[in-house]
Amino acid sequence: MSKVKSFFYLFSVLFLVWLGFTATFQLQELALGLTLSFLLSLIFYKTYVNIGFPPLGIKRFVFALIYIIVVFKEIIKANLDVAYRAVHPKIPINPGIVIIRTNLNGDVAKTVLANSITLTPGTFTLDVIGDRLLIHWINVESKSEEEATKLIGERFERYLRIIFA
Amino acid sequence: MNAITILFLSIICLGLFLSFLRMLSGPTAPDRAVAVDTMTTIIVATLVLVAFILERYIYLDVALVYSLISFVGLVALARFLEKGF
Amino acid sequence: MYYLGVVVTGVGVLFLCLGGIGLFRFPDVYNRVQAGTKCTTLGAFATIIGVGIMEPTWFWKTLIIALFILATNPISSHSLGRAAYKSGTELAEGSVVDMASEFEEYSEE
Amino acid sequence: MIIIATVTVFFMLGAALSVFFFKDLMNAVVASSLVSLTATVLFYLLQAPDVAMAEAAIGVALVTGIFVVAIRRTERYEK
Repeated sequence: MSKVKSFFYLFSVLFLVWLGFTATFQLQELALGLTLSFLLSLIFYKTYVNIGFPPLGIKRFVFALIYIIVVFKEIIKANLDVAYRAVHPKIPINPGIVIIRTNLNGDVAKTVLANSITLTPGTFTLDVIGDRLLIHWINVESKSEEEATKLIGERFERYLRIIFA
Repeated sequence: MNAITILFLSIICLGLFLSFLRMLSGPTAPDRAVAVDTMTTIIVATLVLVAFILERYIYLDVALVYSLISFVGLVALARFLEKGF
Repeated sequence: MYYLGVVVTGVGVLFLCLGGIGLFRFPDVYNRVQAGTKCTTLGAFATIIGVGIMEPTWFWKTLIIALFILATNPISSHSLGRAAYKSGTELAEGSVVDMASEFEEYSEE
Repeated sequence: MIIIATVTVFFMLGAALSVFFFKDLMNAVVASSLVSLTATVLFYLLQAPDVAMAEAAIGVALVTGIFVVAIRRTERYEK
């Protein structure tokens, strides 16, 4: 991605965050927000050239909305699961640490995948090295790498592959 | 300040008390850090609830600033726990 | 509308309490991270959104706080879990598998 | 309101005592960050949100960071 494009991308993201936090449209606040996000994106845009944000598009936007709904459903399932294991008198857990593989490239995509895995039923991400993710699973169902990838990561990856293609 | 809010605050106090016991008796340092992280999240929710009970809009800013700053402090603590001594 | 907010807040408060119970009962650090971050994330989210539903003029601010918690809580739990693993905390007794020794960075320690 | 104030005062007392008794100084840092957390809640309940904000910024982030850096330069375990 070119430098000017990444500069404007970072500038608009920072200004949207400022608008969200202040939640007003007074002229002074808008001017201060514009100045601050201009200065910050002038300093930091070189860092964000390497990361690579996804380009915009209608299909990606629709899939992002579907992805948010899927993640919310999984969050609610995760919480019911963990809460059941917490209040059960025998504590029925079967923990272990497994490795899964991912096909995504790009740091933003891997970050989103890791955070989604952290929020879903009984799994949380310990580390990401290259294209492998180290995952602690509260109820291990299979010890091999391929089956674990199919069980944990596949339901998010098929959306993320379209969003961050 | 009616019966429902008293009930909610009592349930929150039970959760806070259990995680405080884990903070006192956790065998290792990461246990205690996890307990403090949990207490932080519970207390951010409590601050918003108390702002609703006192009916002051400006008190929500404290919850926002608190969640932001405790996130920075916990990540710094975790970085130094990770390196080993 | 008011009663919907009360119900959502009640569910959130219940999940906060369940997070505390799980944190107290689970046997090792990693399971405690599971209970202490997942249940309290949904609990805090539902409590804050419920307050926003009860008082509709506050809804935007509460939505911002809730989204902030939803974004930062996985990161702090991930960094705490990695710190626990790298500082050599053992898994609990009933653990099934530990595949982390296949990683090059971890095997030498 | 009186429930959560009472519980918070007891948490503050317990955390401050445990800072005194821990031999591992890392645990003491975690417990002292808990002390400033409860102080924030108490200031908030006494209707002083500006003081609560300052206490959160100083007590949780700054003091914890400085103590952790200092312990890393010296020793972790108390003899």
